[in-house]
Formats: sequence, C-alpha cells, structure tokens
Amino acid sequence: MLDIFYFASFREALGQSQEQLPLASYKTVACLLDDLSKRGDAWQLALSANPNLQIAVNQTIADRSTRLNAGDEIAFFPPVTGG
Amino acid sequence: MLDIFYFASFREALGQSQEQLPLASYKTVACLLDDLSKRGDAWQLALSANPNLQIAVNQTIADRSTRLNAGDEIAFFPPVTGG
Amino acid sequence: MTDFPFIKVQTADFDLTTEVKALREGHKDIGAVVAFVGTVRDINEGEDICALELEHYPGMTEKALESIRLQAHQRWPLQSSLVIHRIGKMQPCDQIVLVAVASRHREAAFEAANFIMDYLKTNAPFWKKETLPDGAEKWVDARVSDKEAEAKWLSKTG
Amino acid sequence: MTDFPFIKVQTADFDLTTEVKALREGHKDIGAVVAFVGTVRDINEGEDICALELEHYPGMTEKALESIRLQAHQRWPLQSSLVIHRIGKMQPCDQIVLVAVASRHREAAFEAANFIMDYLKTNAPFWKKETLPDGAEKWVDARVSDKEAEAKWLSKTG
Repeated sequence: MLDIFYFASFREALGQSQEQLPLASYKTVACLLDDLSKRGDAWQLALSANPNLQIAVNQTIADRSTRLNAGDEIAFFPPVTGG
Repeated sequence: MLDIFYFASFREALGQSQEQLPLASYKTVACLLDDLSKRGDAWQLALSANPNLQIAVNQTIADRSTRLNAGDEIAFFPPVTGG
Repeated sequence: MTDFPFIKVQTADFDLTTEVKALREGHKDIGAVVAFVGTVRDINEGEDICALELEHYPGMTEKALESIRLQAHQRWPLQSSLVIHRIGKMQPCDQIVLVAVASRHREAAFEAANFIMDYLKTNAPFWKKETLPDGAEKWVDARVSDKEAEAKWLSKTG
Repeated sequence: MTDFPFIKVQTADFDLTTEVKALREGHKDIGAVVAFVGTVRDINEGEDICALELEHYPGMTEKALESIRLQAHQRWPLQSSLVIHRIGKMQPCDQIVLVAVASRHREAAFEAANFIMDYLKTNAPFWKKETLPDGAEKWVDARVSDKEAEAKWLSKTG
C-alpha cells in the first residue's frame, strides 16, 4: 500500500487529508498523479495542471520521476509559506 | 580654555584622564599635539608617533587639521574595541 | 514531540531570554548570538489580517528543519543553533518563529541565521492561512522574493 | 543618563525578552526582529580571559551610537531599533551589547542589525581591557577584520 497525504489548500480543495492506495499500479509518482487527476477538475487543477505542485516521498522532496515502493508515504502540497 | 581628555591605554600611559589648557597657543589639533608631545617619550609615543591615534573634537571624530575654538572638548584615544 | 533537541514545532509561544540561554548553555567561547523572530503582521499584501493559522506536515517538518540546521553548521563555524516554529492559530503581533545561532564571531552568526531563515521559508513544510476582517479565509501565496533569497546562497561561499 | 531613548549605556545587564518587547511596542506591522547579543568569551586571540572591563567616552558614546542608528534607518525601511552597551567589569559569558532591529521583512532587519554592529565596532568609543589568569591586564587591540567589515557597507546598496 501507499499512504497519500494532502496539505493546506490541496487538503481543502480535494476534500481529504489522506488516503491509502494499492502500490500495484503506480511505479512512479507520475503514474499516481495521472490516475488521481482523472478524479475531476479539482484534482486536475491541483495535481496535473499545477506548475507549482510540490511532491514529497517519505518526507523528502521528490519529483514526478521518483519511483515508489510498498509502504511509501507520498505527500502533495502547494509551495510552503512558513516562517 | 580647552578641555582635553585621554581614554583607555592613553589614560594609563599618560597618567591622567583630563586637563585644561589655554586656547591661545593652539589654532589646530596639530599645534596642540606638537606641544603635548614635548612632554616626554610616553606622550610622543601615544600622540605624535602613533599612526592609529584617534582624535575627537566636541565628541565628533576629527583630525590634526581641525581648528580649535574656546571651550572645545578635545579627546585622544586608541582605536575603539567595543561591541 | 521530536528527536531533534534543537528543533521545536509547537503551539505554545516561546520566551526569547529562556531560549537564548538554552542555546548558550555549556558553550563558554561564544562571542556572538543572532536571534531572528518572525511575527504576525496586521497587514499583508495590502490586506488587514485578523488571525493567522499555521498548518504543517508533522515529521517532514522536523526533518527539513534539522537538515537546514546541519547545512548551516557545515557552512559556518557555529557553536550551536536552534529553530522553534509555532503551529495553530495566532493573532497579529504573536511570535511565529525563532531562529537563533551562536558563534565565536558575529559574521558567521549573522550569515547562518539569515541562511536558516531563507531556507526555512522555501523548504520547511508550513502553510499560512489568513483570516480577513470579513471572516474570509485565504491561503498565503508563496513569495517570489523568498525563492530569490534562497538562491543567493548558492553563489556565496560560506 | 541619555537623551536617546533607543540608546542605553549602562553597567546593568539587560533582559532580551524585555528589550525586544519594548522595541516592538506600538508597531503592529513588524514581521521581523533581528537581535544581536555580543558576549564575553573565555578566550581571545588564544589567551584565557578571566574578566573584562569596558571603558567608554560618556557623551560621545551616545552621540556615536545614535548617529549609527539613524544611518541604518535612512538606509533600510525599519520600524524601530535599539542599542544597549554595557560598561564596567564583566565576566566570561556575560552579555556586553544588544543591537535589535524591527522591520516588515527579514532582509532589512538582518542587514541593518549587521550594519549597526559593524559600525559600532569601529566608531563607538568603547575600549576593552582583559584580565588574564596571572592577574595581568591587557588592552584589547583593534582588529583589522572589523575595519574590513565596516568598509564592505560602502560598496553595498541599502
């Protein structure tokens, strides 16, 4: 399984903060993103059509080409604004 | 009259922290320094032969060419080391 | 809450004197401490702000902050450093973040504190949501100038 | 003691939290505070230090510090700033000086605090005398690097 997290404006726009998905179909982050984007406009806007999409795999910044393994924690979020 | 102040290592080397001198003979700081330097080796070392001599007239950084007026406060000291 | 003693992510406010004392504890050859405190302004991008809420990514936040702190220690001769970042609801004038750095000399302390803040701004997973006077809520946009501030360190020698 | 409310020259120690609170008082649109604290190290230029004594030039000190503070305010958009410098006898680990600056954004606060410290180091009439372990007293020499630190601001744009 994969643990997926959504933060900040993504969490609000997508209506959820986390979910689990089976690893099987997703070799890379890109595969996962393609599938999630099919869920509707909000998903496409936040994930596919967003040049500022930030990706973390296992709490480290990653990108679309990052390979996924069982038990990975994947997070999607907008650019950070702390401090 | 002129009020003359000596600070830090100058105060210790010259054995005094302040004195008053008549203005009459000192048109500029240079005149005053020439006269003070005649008092002995310690004076010459601190005042004439010291490339790092710092001068203030009326609590503002000055130099040898600064003109003196009655009531002026002149201070001689080494480079500052606060902070 | 975290395995990193010099990183704290907390809802509670912090006391500057107490934290700087902790930073200096056990280091006698410190000559310079630089502390940066980020505070909630009552206006941002021309709009009045009534409240601010800070969301973060638990776990990744601490890792990101510790990584930034270690980069600073590799780059400058520091005696110690700490980062405290608050989360949750805050009001104008509240303290949000503290970055404090101790070093022998002042230049390293100034540069390292500045570096940690610049990297925190662009790499630590925190997000701000503002509440406006009409009750509307608005996620704060990332600033281009923050990316530029981070980029300037790439061309600088430590 | 002085006509400059944001300049204090005193024998007493200072409390960081109290002073930063005073600095921020009445300014709601502060987003960044940078505080520099200079402390007495137990070693200087390779020699152990047992005590430090700070002498100053009363009157000129306050004028010099106020002039430096005003230059910083002309150069950067600051909400407020303060300088506290202690005089008299101090021990290792004691606080010597506080420079604190408040601004809307962090870059101005970092630069202004750094600028004030660099100018204070070379322009404010303070002198340090160290007491060594054998009881000998030694006036601290001015550092060439302090002059260089001051000079770097001449070529920088505020």
